Amino acid sequence: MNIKKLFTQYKMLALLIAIALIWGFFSMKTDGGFISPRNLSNLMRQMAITGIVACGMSLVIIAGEIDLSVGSLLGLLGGVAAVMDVTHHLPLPLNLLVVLGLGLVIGLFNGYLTAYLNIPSFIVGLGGMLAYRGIVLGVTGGMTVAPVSDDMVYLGQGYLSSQLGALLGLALFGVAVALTWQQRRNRAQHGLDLAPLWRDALKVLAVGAAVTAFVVTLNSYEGIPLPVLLLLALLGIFTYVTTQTVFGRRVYAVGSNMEATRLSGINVQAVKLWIFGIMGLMCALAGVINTARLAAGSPSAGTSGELDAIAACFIGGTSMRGGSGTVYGALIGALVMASLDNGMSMLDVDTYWQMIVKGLILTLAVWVDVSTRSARR
Amino acid sequence: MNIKKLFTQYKMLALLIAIALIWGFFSMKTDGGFISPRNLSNLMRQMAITGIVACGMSLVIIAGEIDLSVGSLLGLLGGVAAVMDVTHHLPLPLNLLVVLGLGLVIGLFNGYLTAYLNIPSFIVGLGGMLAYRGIVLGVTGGMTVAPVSDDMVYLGQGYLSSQLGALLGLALFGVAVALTWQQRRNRAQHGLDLAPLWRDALKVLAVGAAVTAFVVTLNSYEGIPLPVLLLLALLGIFTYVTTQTVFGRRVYAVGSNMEATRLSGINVQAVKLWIFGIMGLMCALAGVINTARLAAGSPSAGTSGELDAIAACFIGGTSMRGGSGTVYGALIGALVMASLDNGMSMLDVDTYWQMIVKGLILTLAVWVDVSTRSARR
Amino acid sequence: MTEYLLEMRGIVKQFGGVRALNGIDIKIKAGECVGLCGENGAGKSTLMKVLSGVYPHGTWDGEILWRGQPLRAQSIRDTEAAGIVIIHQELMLVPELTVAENIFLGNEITLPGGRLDYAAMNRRAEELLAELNIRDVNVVLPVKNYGGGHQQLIEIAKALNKQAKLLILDEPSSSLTASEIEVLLNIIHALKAKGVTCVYISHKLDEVAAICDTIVVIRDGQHIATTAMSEMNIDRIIAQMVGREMNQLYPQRRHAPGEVVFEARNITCYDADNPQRKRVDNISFSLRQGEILGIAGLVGAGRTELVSAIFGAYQGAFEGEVLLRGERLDTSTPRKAIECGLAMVPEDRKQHGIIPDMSVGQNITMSVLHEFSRGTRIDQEAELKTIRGEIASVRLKTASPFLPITGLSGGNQQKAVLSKMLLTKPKILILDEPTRGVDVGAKFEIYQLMFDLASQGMSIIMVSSELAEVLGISDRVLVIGEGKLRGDFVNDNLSQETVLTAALDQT
Amino acid sequence: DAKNPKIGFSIDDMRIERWVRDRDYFNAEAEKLGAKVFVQSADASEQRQIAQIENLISRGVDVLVIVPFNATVLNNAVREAKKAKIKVVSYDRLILNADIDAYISFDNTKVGELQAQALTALKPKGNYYLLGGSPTDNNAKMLREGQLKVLQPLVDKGDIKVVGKQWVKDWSAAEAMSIVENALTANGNKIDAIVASNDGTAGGAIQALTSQKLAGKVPVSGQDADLAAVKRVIGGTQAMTVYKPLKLIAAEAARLSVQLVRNEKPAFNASYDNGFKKVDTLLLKPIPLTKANVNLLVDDGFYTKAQLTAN
Ligand SMILES: Nc1ncnc2c1ncn2[C@@H]1O[C@H](COP(=O)(O)OP(=O)(O)OP(=O)(O)O)[C@@H](O)[C@H]1O
Ligand SMILES: Nc1ncnc2c1ncn2[C@@H]1O[C@H](COP(=O)(O)OP(=O)(O)OP(=O)(O)O)[C@@H](O)[C@H]1O
Ligand SMILES: O[C@@H]1[C@@H](O)[C@H](O)OC[C@H]1O
Ligand SMILES: [Mg+2]
Ligand SMILES: [Mg+2]
Repeated sequence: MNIKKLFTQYKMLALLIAIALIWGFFSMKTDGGFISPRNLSNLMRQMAITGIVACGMSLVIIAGEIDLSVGSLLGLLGGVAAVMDVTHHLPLPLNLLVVLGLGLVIGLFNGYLTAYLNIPSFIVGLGGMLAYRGIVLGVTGGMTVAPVSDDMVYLGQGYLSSQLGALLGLALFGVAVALTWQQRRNRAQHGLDLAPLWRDALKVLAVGAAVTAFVVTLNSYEGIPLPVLLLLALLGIFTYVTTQTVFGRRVYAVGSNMEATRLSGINVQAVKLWIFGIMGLMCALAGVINTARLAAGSPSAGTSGELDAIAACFIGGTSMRGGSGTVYGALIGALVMASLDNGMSMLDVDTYWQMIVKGLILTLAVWVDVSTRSARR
Repeated sequence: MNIKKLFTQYKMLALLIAIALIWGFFSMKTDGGFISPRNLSNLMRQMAITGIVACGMSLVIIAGEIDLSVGSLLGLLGGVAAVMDVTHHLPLPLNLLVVLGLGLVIGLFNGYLTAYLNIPSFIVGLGGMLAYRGIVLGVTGGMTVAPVSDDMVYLGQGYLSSQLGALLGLALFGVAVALTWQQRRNRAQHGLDLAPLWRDALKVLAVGAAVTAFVVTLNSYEGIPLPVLLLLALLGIFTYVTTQTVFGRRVYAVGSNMEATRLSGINVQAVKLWIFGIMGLMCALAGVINTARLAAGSPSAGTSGELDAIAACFIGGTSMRGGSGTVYGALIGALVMASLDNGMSMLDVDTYWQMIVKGLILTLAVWVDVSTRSARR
Repeated sequence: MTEYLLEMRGIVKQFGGVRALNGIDIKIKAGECVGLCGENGAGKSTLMKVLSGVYPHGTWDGEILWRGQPLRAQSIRDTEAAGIVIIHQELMLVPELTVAENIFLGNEITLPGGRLDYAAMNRRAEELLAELNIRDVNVVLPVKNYGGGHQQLIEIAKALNKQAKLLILDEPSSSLTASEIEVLLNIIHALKAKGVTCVYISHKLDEVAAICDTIVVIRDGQHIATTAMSEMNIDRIIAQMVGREMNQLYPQRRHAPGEVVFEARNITCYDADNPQRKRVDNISFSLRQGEILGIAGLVGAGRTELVSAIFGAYQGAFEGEVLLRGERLDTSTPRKAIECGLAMVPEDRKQHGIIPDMSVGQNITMSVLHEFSRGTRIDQEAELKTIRGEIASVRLKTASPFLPITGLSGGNQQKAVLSKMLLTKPKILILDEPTRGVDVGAKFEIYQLMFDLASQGMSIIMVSSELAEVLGISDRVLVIGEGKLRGDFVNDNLSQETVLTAALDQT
Repeated sequence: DAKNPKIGFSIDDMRIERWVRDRDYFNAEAEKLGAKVFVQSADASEQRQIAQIENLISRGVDVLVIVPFNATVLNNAVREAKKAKIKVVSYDRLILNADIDAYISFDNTKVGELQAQALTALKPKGNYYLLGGSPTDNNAKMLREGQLKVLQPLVDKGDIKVVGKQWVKDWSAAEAMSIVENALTANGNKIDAIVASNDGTAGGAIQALTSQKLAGKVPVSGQDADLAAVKRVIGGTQAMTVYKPLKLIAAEAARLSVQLVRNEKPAFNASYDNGFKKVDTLLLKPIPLTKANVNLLVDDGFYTKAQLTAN
């Protein structure tokens, strides 16, 4: 009973334990190969694209919507980036600017259809899934566009030097300390209860340990891969936005009770519009990284990427009904899926078994979440 | 009140007009090739599989759920049918029985997860999509299982003889007359208002004309294709179930307000369970017909079939939120999509244009539906 | 400048073909408290939604003058900027956000740089709730942890925070208990003293009479009269509302309960989210044939939990026994409960009562649909006949049984839900807040119906937060406090004080 | 290590029948040579294939044998492999723009020629429909090249008219079927031959012909000698298929991989430019297969007699 309570309160704990189990199992079976720095580096690069999309998708789902077009949109934007690079030799920064701008615009367009024309986002997504894929095929002429410039490839395959990596780790730890400190001061100032000091200290130490492990492991291979760095940055930004800003709170409010939010004088349509805009931006980032990783713009890039991102969100505890969920949860969800893929492929498990296992794990994860969430009938 | 009634009728009208426009356009462009009996026969055979799945899906969506696993499940059941036919030489009736039984069981299993374990159907579907596809790959060993027996092929490629077709048409007309007559008598008996006779007569005549056109057209090619016949039968059964039976009414109630329905003393879990069971049955039928049409069990059969079926339902006016929709609407939706596919491929339109157009039409259709549905804010 | 803070002229609002407001004129002076009265569906809420910008300018006809200037609000934001704040009839909170976040939704306090200032918001929220005399609400918990009554108070706090010039309260007290209502009325007095103008809508006319300076009555979307309260009394308000005289609020009691038919033993309910916590703690009671048993208590006392557990509808874990004529019943689900002869009309009509996509008729037959099954088919003609009969017998006002139920007024929706349950021919009928948000006329009819049923031998359990109502029609009264049975009184000149004392009893 | 090398075998899509057989033959031969094989199937997804190749690299394989889904997107993955000093062999399909060590395949242009020749022999004049392979597969293009080598002169002469050509995504039979159905309708059934690029797509095409009662009347080509296709050839609904002795290519590939690891020089017989460099290539000879010579399959041990006669 108490364990159940613990899990309901720290849902993340269950997920982390799940990851620990999965990692432990695969490490055993691969004689440690799974947790070799090299494979962990791989693993994180493999999850980066899904992770980036999942960041945006978690906002969308928290707001009570869904976006099925992201796979195609990712393909489209990656394709555009490739065409501009390969055919028009646009310099990378300009190229990025154009693609991000395009992503934003398309995202806002999706948002407009959903928020202002009241077309259910499921449909907008379904339509977009077809239409954007069609446009990719049109843009690339159905051909793989290659080879992209080294600059762009670097985005997908480059690493942060180990010094910079270490510095980054330190900085992260510093931020954690500062934030905790500030929070304590603030609460004290307003005369609110403080958590015992040892608990906060423990928290900070845990963060420190995690960061150290992360940096040391990756540095002992080649350094922090750039896509992973990007993902980390996004995690930070999104967590800040969802928990600390007005916009973030409104995203939750819209998802939890849209009518009440509207009647609180909030422009719910604008909130939704921007959520989809952000989703579009994430697709642009993911698309570029994907193109960089493939070193080519492929017309089928990103196919069914939406499903991975959505699954990641749900595994990470975002509620189907909207109104609750976290971005870091979604990323942990993405990590679970990527670990399964990676581990099973290292173990040479037949594809069909891989699919079965992933399907089961997804269902199981959500079941655990649903049944610990409350004893409601 | 009358206006509202008109509106709902107008909605179907809008769809029918859309079909007329699409058909007109393609006929013009193909010099009548599009509306040649032969092509119409093709068209209907091409829509049959999506149509069968859409029948089940419309129930699911009306009940406020969704099922994303149907594409994979269709592939699985079709694959099983092929294996039993090719490898084990099971006689067709037995084979059908086994496959239908299996479909029912798997559907009920999906339903159990959704209704009793409270796992959101979206997740159950996502999990099933992966897992069932994995099982197909396992069952067929990744190979195309062929050639299936002639008996089975006949299910997909056979035609009703033109005499039987004509007879069927007559029978259908008879049923329409009888039903209208019975309803009038019944209403009169209970002292309820009667619609003016000319209106009922007109209705019956319209039905007659439609049936005649249908039978004559198909007979002037080879007769009514068996899958189309099956689809017709399903249309009849599903329309009956949804409009005339207790179960049907409950499906709508569950989708409209599940909690209120539960408090009205209805076993909502059982209702959901059976809805998914029926969905499973439809997957079995669609799977068998698909195998019959390909004359082979292909491990990738049915991929993304769920999207077509879902799109058909939404185009046909089923509401995303549950609680309203019709089966014939879904079938008209399927017809719209199939007409677009068929017509554009006859015009040799590039695939990418086809996708873009389909995406746009889907979004547009739902937009029209949403914006005519109510002028409420 | 005119002497009026607000003038609404010739307001017309249509929903599809229905004219909800038909040319209403109202003038409100600064600093007064206006009571807006009318039957269910008279158009009170609609009028206030027009005023507060929920229905933007252009979706209705007419003119609104705010301090002499035309007001053409496009949204709530515009009217709030002008100083018009509304508390809606239906609770409008965001369940997943914390109490404080809800109070500041749309008016968030931010630190320089745009970060949310949680500390400030939480503190201010606590202050606001303290003003409302609420101490048992933790502002950093999600709102969904609190029940209807508390949520109502949180909503009021949210409105108070907005520093309104004109505060509209649409049925703020429907789920509050007497003591909480008193706090609320005091606050309105204080606001009035500070020069805030109020519009107060309530079906509890004693409150209206106690607090309002002016009474505006509307009926069928039309303005009937604007009168100073000094020239009015409750009877006259009622007369204006219903367009006829009503002499008594509670019908005469004309029946004598028989022997004990029903017993609930040791009912205990556990919190769904926190199974250690008991919502209902070992409550037992019995019920006689033809008896009306009132269940009173403070908001959140656990009355709803108690009756929904008896009906098998409670969302969490529960235990206990239910007996009918000495026989143990299996009422683990609503379906089984109904089969055993129990029926319940739930508290929350919108969430648990009606099936919104269906017609009035289809709602009414939902529970007994299988009885119309002939072979596989529903005999729709027979069904219609039953529906017509039922509509007549509960005097449900609807143009046609085929209309969508959402088009009915609250009171009539309530009657439809009641009919649905009556068709199951229950022996025990449970009514949870049967008259919440229901106008006097309809209320009277519902009471009348309850008496008729009781005199035909049906036993009725009625949960209500309106003490007057409980005392007015019950034969016996149970008092629940903090999940425990605090008293079981025969209603023989029972006084409000006795019941309240029992409910508040701290032992 | 060189004595017992680890081989990573990354296959595009096991849902295409031939790859399953390729895998089995490959495994058998590799085992004989003392090697261990890790097989991965990417199910027609380039992202998955890249991830799987990365994982094989982490696994510490000595040589990678790759059947690419998309010929042009493996540049980075191959570079990673090279960094880890792993040899890369392109199997059946040529990986473009990447630093690979060897390519082994049947002569795909030749396969295309064989297909076209077989059909022109049956229908020297008339309307032809070109049903291509997957647009992401380099072989599909080489096949089309070979087909046109034979057809183009006849088109120029005016004997043959190409009434339509399409690529079939992922070599999908279902897609091939609708394409042909609609092509038949659009041309009023006036199609005299269908150049299908493999047996899967041929199956789809023939199914479309069957419903027009044209199966057997309109010759259809193919390749791979899939069991179903061979039965169709025997039954007369498919004019020909191209037999590519999979045992041969698989065994050669296994041998070649092991040789590369052991730094021995394999016997190459050709070279292809993949856009990055001239790749040493081992080309094998495809064999056209018609009703007349199906017994070759049994003689070769590719199928048993029972398999071919069973229903
Ligand atoms: N969104 C809507 N769509 C259609 N009709 C509506 C809508 N809102 C209100 N109505 C109708 O307008 C009329 C006035 O309703 P309103 O809610 O203003 O009544 P009210 O006086 O507030 O009643 P109550 O005392 O029950 O709250 C009713 O007939 C109601 O059915
Ligand atoms: N859905 C819910 N989730 C969490 N707590 C709830 C919920 N509903 C009610 N509560 C809490 O449960 C307790 C008992 O609530 P209950 O609804 O039974 O009270 P009640 O006596 O029926 O009063 P009311 O007049 O509000 O219905 C209160 O503390 C209330 O805040
Ligand atoms: O053998 C064929 C192969 O060469 C091609 O690349 O993919 C499809 C197969 O049928
Ligand atoms: Mg109201
Ligand atoms: Mg209650």
